[in-house]
Amino acid sequence: MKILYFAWIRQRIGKSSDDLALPEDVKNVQHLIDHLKGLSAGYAAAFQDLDAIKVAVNQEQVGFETPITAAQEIAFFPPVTGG
Amino acid sequence: MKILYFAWIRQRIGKSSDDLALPEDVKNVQHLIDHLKGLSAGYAAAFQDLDAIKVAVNQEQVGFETPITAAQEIAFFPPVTGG
Amino acid sequence: MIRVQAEDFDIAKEIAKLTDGRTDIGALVTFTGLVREFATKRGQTPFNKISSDTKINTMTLEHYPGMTEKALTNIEEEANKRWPLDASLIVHRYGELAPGDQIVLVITASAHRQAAFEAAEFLVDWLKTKAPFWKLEAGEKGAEWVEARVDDDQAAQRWEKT
Amino acid sequence: MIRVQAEDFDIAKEIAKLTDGRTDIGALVTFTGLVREFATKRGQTPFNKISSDTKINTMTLEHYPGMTEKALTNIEEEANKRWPLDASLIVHRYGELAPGDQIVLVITASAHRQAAFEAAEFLVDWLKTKAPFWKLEAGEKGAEWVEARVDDDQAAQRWEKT
Repeated sequence: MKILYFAWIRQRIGKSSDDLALPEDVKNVQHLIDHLKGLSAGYAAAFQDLDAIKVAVNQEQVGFETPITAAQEIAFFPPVTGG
Repeated sequence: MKILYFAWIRQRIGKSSDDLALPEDVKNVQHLIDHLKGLSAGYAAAFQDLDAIKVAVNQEQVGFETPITAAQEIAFFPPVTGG
Repeated sequence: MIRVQAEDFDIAKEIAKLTDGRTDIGALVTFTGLVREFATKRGQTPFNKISSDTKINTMTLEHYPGMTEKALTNIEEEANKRWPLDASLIVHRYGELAPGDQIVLVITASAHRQAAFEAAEFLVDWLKTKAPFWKLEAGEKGAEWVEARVDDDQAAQRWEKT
Repeated sequence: MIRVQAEDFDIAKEIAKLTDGRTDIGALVTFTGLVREFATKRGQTPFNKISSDTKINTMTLEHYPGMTEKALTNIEEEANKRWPLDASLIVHRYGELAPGDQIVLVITASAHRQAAFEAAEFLVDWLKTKAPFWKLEAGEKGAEWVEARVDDDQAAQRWEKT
């Protein structure tokens, strides 16, 4: 599974993407976050405040309950500040 | 008294300005309009529909009751359509 | 700043003049009014030579020199009283124009976008109802003055202070 | 039309491309967002290195290639569904910018000014809350990500259909 990180989430994790083989019980975004938090202190810090985190599955913003079993690309990022 | 005409008011009267010596009893804009309407058929046609006429005294839009005894310049025009 | 002129204007040059060397502007809004190919909608009277399906060849803008500059200056001052603008500009043309030609340019610049957008809309609404310009449209069937629009009056009225 | 690019843009050229040979456009509105010299206001936390009186040296825009283009395309399509636009354009830059630099350009063109103004405001409000860009401001005391603004969310929400 391709996972992308942006802005301070990328900085806290220390890289801009992962290509992970996920356990079978990781079925939605919330499960994925729980899984990632266990990988290292950097991931745990990145996902500490979930109110400040948005997610896109296949480049569409969605909620944390969204299934990811058929996803090609998942991205985590802070609320956007462009314009 | 310098009097200016614009747009179709100018066209109906047939000139863009007058310099008139006014009778003493012409004390406000309404009196002036009544006076002008008596000058010719062109003036009468120009001032036929007073709802469609605006007036500026010394380049400030005002109402028909405005005194003109101290005016330098009076202008009659239709509602504006610039922009 | 306001200008009344027969000549065309160049938006990029006007923006450059207003913003040159400034680093406090966060938002810049421009409005350009253009001559449309088809005539402005008029009231339903049998005397009208021109209707909104009439193609026009020229649009001639008459104005009241002296009063025009005063009116535009007053409108710009009012906008600067109401919104925290870093810069503003009104350029209005007069004389004979053709379809596609630029008529009027309004630019507003502010630290924040809401002020810039609101002030630009205000300037356009007020100059359409308070600046002494009159449009004469000429098509195949002859020339006719554009009528003032009720919705322009309504647009201007929303800015009147109660 | 939408574009995401590192390069600067030229408003006059973009307008010329959009309006070339068109005579149906009566109103054209542009919005330009610029990098301001002083940092964007942040929440009142003791951890913030940068506050709104901090002069910034650079503003770096990170984005999500692929999703950015999709998001901007969706936003532009939505504007064209809601308003009768003759033309529209969004250009958004990414990479390292300096105070005074242009960040984003929105252009809308319509027969009438209300549609052009409303659509431009809509496009700016939505791209500020829906397009995946993140601003990093760097000043003397270090670099810090800009926080999303509650009033940007509120501005975007006024366009949500009920």
